[in-house]
Amino acid sequence: MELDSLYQEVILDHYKNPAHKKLSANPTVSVHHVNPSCGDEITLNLILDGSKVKDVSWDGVGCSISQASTSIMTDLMIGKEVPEALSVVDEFTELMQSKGTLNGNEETLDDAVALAGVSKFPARVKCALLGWMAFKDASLQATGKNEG
Amino acid sequence: MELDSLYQEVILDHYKNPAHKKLSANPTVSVHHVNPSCGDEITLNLILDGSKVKDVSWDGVGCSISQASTSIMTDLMIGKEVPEALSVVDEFTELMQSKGTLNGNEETLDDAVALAGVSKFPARVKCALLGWMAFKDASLQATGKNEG
Amino acid sequence: MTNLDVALLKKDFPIFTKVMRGGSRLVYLDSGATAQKPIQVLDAEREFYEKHNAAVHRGAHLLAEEASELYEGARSTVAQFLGATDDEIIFTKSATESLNLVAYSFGNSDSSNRFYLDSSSSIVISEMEHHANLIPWQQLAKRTGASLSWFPVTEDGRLDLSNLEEVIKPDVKVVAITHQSNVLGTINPLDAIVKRAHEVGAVVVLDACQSVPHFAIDVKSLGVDFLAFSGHKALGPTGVGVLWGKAEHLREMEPFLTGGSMIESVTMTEATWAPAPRKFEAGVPNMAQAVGLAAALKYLTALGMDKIESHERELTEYALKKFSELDRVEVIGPKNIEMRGAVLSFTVEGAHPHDVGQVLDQYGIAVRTGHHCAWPLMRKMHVVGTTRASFYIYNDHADVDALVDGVRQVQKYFKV
Amino acid sequence: MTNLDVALLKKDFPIFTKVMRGGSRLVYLDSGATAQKPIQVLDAEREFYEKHNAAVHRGAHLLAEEASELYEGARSTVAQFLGATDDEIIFTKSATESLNLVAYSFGNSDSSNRFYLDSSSSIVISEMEHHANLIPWQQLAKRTGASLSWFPVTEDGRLDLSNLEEVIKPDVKVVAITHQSNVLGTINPLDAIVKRAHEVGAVVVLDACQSVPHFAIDVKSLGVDFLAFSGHKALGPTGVGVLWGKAEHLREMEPFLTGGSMIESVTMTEATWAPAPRKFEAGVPNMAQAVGLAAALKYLTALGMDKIESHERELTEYALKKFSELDRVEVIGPKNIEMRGAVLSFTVEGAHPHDVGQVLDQYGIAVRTGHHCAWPLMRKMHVVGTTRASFYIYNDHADVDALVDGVRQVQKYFKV
Ligand SMILES: Cc1ncc(COP(=O)(O)O)c(C=O)c1O
Ligand SMILES: Cc1ncc(COP(=O)(O)O)c(C=O)c1O
Repeated sequence: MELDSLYQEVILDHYKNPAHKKLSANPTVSVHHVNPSCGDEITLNLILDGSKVKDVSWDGVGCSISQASTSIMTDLMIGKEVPEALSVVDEFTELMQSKGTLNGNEETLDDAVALAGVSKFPARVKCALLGWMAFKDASLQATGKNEG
Repeated sequence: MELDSLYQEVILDHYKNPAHKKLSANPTVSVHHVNPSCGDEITLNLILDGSKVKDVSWDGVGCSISQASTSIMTDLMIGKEVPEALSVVDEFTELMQSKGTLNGNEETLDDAVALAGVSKFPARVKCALLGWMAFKDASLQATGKNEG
Repeated sequence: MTNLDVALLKKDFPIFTKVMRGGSRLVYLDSGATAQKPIQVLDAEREFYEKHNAAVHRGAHLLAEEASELYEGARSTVAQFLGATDDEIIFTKSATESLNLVAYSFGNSDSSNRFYLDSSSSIVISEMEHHANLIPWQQLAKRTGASLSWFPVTEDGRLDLSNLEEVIKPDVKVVAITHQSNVLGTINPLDAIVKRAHEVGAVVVLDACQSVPHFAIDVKSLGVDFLAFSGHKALGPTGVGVLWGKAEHLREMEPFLTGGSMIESVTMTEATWAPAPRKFEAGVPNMAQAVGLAAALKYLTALGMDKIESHERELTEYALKKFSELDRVEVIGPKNIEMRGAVLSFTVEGAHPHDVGQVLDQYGIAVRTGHHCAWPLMRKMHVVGTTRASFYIYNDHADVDALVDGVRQVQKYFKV
Repeated sequence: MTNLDVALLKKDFPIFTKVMRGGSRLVYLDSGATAQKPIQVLDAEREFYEKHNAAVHRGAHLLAEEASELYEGARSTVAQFLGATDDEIIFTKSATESLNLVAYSFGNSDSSNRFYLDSSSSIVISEMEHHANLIPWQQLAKRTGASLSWFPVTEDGRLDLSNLEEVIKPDVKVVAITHQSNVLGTINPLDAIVKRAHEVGAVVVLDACQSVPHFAIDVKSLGVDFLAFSGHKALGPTGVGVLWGKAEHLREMEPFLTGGSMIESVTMTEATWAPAPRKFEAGVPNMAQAVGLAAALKYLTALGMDKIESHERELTEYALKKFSELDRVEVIGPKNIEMRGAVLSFTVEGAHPHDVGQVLDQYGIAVRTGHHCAWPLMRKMHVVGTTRASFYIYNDHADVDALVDGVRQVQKYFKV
C-alpha cells in the first residue's frame, strides 16, 4: 500500500515515543513555529556550547509526520557542530522537495531517510519540515545571523 | 438592412436639424444628465406655466439616436400638461424596453414611434432615453416631487 | 429512501469517473471546501466563450450585446434564487471579497454616512466565524477605532444567545454572523439576532457560504441586510461570489474597488459613481463565471432546494447514527439533526486529523483536515483540528459507509 | 507577409465560426477590451474541473494535491512569462483589483511602513490613464491626504516628459503609469521615469494591461516595482488578473483582502500574515482561471512574443497607411509606428462614435466606441469619444480592409 511508504515503522515508533519532547531550561534560543494550513505548532529550545549543538528539546502538537520528523531531527542534531547541522537541514529539505526522486543518504540523514516517502505527498512536506525549520531558525538566531 | 430599422429617415432628419437645441433663458428647472458608458451629455431647461409645459430646450453632445430622440421629445412635450407628458415618457420607456415586440402608438408618441427599432439594439436604448429621462427628472423637480 | 436520484445526477459530474489512489472510486466529502461541477455549468461557461465573448457594457457590437445580456441574465437568476431584486446583486470574486467589500465600504464612509464607524461604534461577530467573516472585521475595527465583541459558542457547538442584549449593545453598528458553521454544521437561528440588531440600528451581515448551496433562502424572510456566498461551493465555477444587499443600503454605501464601468463621470481629480450594482463592479467583470454560476443555480433549482435539504438531512442523520457507534471517535458539534447542516467534524482518539485524512485518501475518500479557517473555534472546542466530512447532492449512504469503514481503517493502521 | 500564420491559428478560436449580423463573418477588432479564447485555454479550464477540482492548500487528499500543484504551476508559468520569481506573482480577479490592491495596501500602512502616505506625500499619474489606474489613486489621495499630480499628454498623444523633475518631486511616493495607452496606442518610455522615481524613493506601478499580451516583458529590465495585467486580454479566462511586485516590497506591504489561507495565526482579536504571495490571496482562489491563464501564456509563448509584436506592428502600419487615405477621418494618437501598439482610435467627421460602431457592426466588425474608460484623456484630445479598433494575433490585412470599407460605408450611410 502506497501509505506504507509514508508511514514507515520507524516513523510510527518516533510518533508514539518522541525523543527530547520536553523543553529544557535555559535555552540559548527558543523559537515558536506554526504551520498555518493545519494549525500544527512547535516550540523548540536550542542550547549551544560554543558552536556545538549541546541540546535540542521541543514541545508541540502535530500529526505523526511532524512529530516523528522533529523527534528524529533532535536525535540527529545533538552533538553536531552548527555548520554541519545546517547542512544536514539543507540535505533533508532537498530530500523532502524531491517529489519521490531521491532516497536520502543514510550516512548523513540516518533515521530521517525513513521520511523520504513524504516527498511523494506534497501536502505533507510542510509537516515533515516544521521541526527542521524551527531548528534552522534557532541556530541562525543563536549564531547571530538572521533568517531573512 | 437591419440598420434601417434603427436609423429611420425621420431620425436622421432630426439628427441633422435638431429642434429646440438652444437653451432658453430663465428655466423653471435646469438639469444635466450623462450616459456614463459612452460619455454623452445633455443639459435640459424646462419652463412651466402652471402645470403646463411651456418650453423645453436643450444642449449637449451625443449620437444620432440620443440627439434625434431628444429633439423629437421636445416637439412632443411642449404644450402638454405635466401629468400627460410624464405618461408619454412612461409609454416611450416601455416601447424602448420592448426588445422589438412593440411598435408604439403613433397617436400618443407621434414621430417617436420611429425610434421603435432602437429597442432591438439593447446597447442603444440608453441613448434614446437620455433626453427623456432628463425631461422626467426636470418635470418632477419642477412639480416638487423628487425622482427617487 | 432519498429524495434525489444520486446515481442519475452523478452522471452529470465527470470527476466521479476518476480513479483515485489505490484504484478506489472517488468518495468526495469535501463540498464544504468546494463543490464538484456538473457538465451543465462547464458547458454554459464554454458556450459563453465560444459564442458570445466580449466585454460587457462597453461595446455597441453584437457580441458585446449578447455578453451583456447573458451577464445581466445571470444577475437575474441569482436574484430570483435569493428572492431579491436584480439591482441588489453584486458579482464579486468570492464570498471573501463580498465580506471585505462591505467592511471596506463602511471604512470608506465619512461621518455623514450611516455606515460610518469610529471609536464610539462597535462590531459584533461570533466565535464560530470562518476567518473570512472575522479578520475583515478585526481590520475594520483597527482602522476605525471601533470595538469588536462576539457571541460565544457553547460546549455543544451552538451560538450562546443567552446574553443577546448585552452582546448587541446600543453602540453596535454591524452584526456579522455565519448562517451555518463550516466546522460544526450548526445552523444559527437569526430572528432574535436580526430583531435586536435592527432595534439598535445595526445592520446584519450574513455569511451564507454554507447555507445558500444547501437549502432554500429568501433574503426577505431572513430579514438580514447583507448576504455573501461563493459560487464554487454551489456547483458554480471558481472565481465568482455574490454579495446581496438591501437596495437602500447599496444606494448609501461607498464603493470599494474603483476603476472602469463603475463611474458616472471622471476628471483628473474627482469621480462620481454609477448606481448600484455597477458602483461595486469595477473593471471587466468575471463574465463567464457569472454565467456559469447562473447555470449552477438553475441546476440546483431544477433538482429542488427542498429536496436537496431533505436529502442532506437524511444523510447527516444516518452519518450521525453511524458515528455514534464508533469507539474513540468524537463528533465535534451538535450531535442531533435539529438546526444542523450536512457537515460532520470529528476527532479520532490518538490520531491527528492530518493522519486521519491521509489514510482516508488511500481509500479515495476526500475530507478536509485542520482548523478549517476557524482557528478561534478550534481553541474553543479544545481541539487542534478536526477531520471534516461534508455532504452534498452527489453523496449517498454508500459514501457514509465508506467513511465509517475508513475511520475503522485509521484506527487499525495507527493501532488507536 | 506576416510572421504569424493567422489562418491556421484562427482555427483554435471557435468564435470565428460565428455568423454575425447581416450574415457577415466576425471581424473582431476589440481585443483591447477583451481577447478571444483558443480551445487550449478552454480545455485547460475544463480539465481542471473534470479531473482535479478541489480547494487548494487546504486538503490532504489527492484532488487537493493535484489542484494545488496545478495552481502553483500556473504561478510559475506567469512568473516565467514576466521574468519574475514565483513568490512575486499574486493572482487577483483583474488588473483593476491588482491596482486597487496596491493602493489599498499602501493606505493600510502605518507610519512605520515605507509605503505609508500622508499629507506630505504625493502620487503621480498621467493624463492618459485608464480609470482603473486613476480612480484608485484619487481615492488613496483622498484617504491619506496625499496630493495627486500627473504627466500631461501632448497634442500628438505622447506623454509630456519635458518637466520630469518637476512632476516627480522629492515628496512623490508612487508613480502609477500605463505601459501602453488603451486609447492612443502610445507606448510610454519608462527608463527616465523609473530612474527619477527611484531617485526620490518612489515606487513605479505599471499598468501593463495593454502591453503584456502584445510584446515580451521582462520585469527586471523594465526596472519598475509593480506590474498589473488582466488575463482576459491575454487570451485567458475572465476573472483572473495578476499583480507582480518586487519580493522586498511584497514582504513589507500590508495585506488587502483578508480571510482564509492568508494568515499565519488568528485569535478573536488579532491575526498575523502568511508570507507573500499567500498574504495577498485570501479565500479559495480563482483556481481554474489561473490554470486557464497559464495555458494562455503558454499559447502566446509557443507563437513567440517577438513574432506577435512584429505581426501587430506590421498590421498597425498597414492600418495607419490605409487610414491616412480616408477623407474626413482623423486618427487620435500617434500617426507613426514608433513606440506605438496595435490600437487605432479615430473619429469620423459628422458621425458620432456610437453611430460609427453601429454601422460597422452591421458588417460583422466589432470595435469599441466611447470614452474607453479614459474620460480625462478624451477631454484633453478634444473629442467626446472615439471609435477604437484594436488588433491581436488573429487579425490580418483582410480585417483592416474590412474596417476601412466599413468606415466608407459609415460615411455613405450618414452622408458625411
Ligand atoms: C490600460 C488599461 N488599464 C486597466 C484596464 C482594466 O482592466 P480590467 O477591466 O480587466 O480590470 C484596462 C482594460 O479595461 C486597460 O486597457
Ligand atoms: C462559512 C464560510 N465563510 C466564508 C468562506 C470563504 O469562502 P471563499 O474562500 O470562497 O471566499 C467559507 C469557505 O471557505 C466558509 O465556509
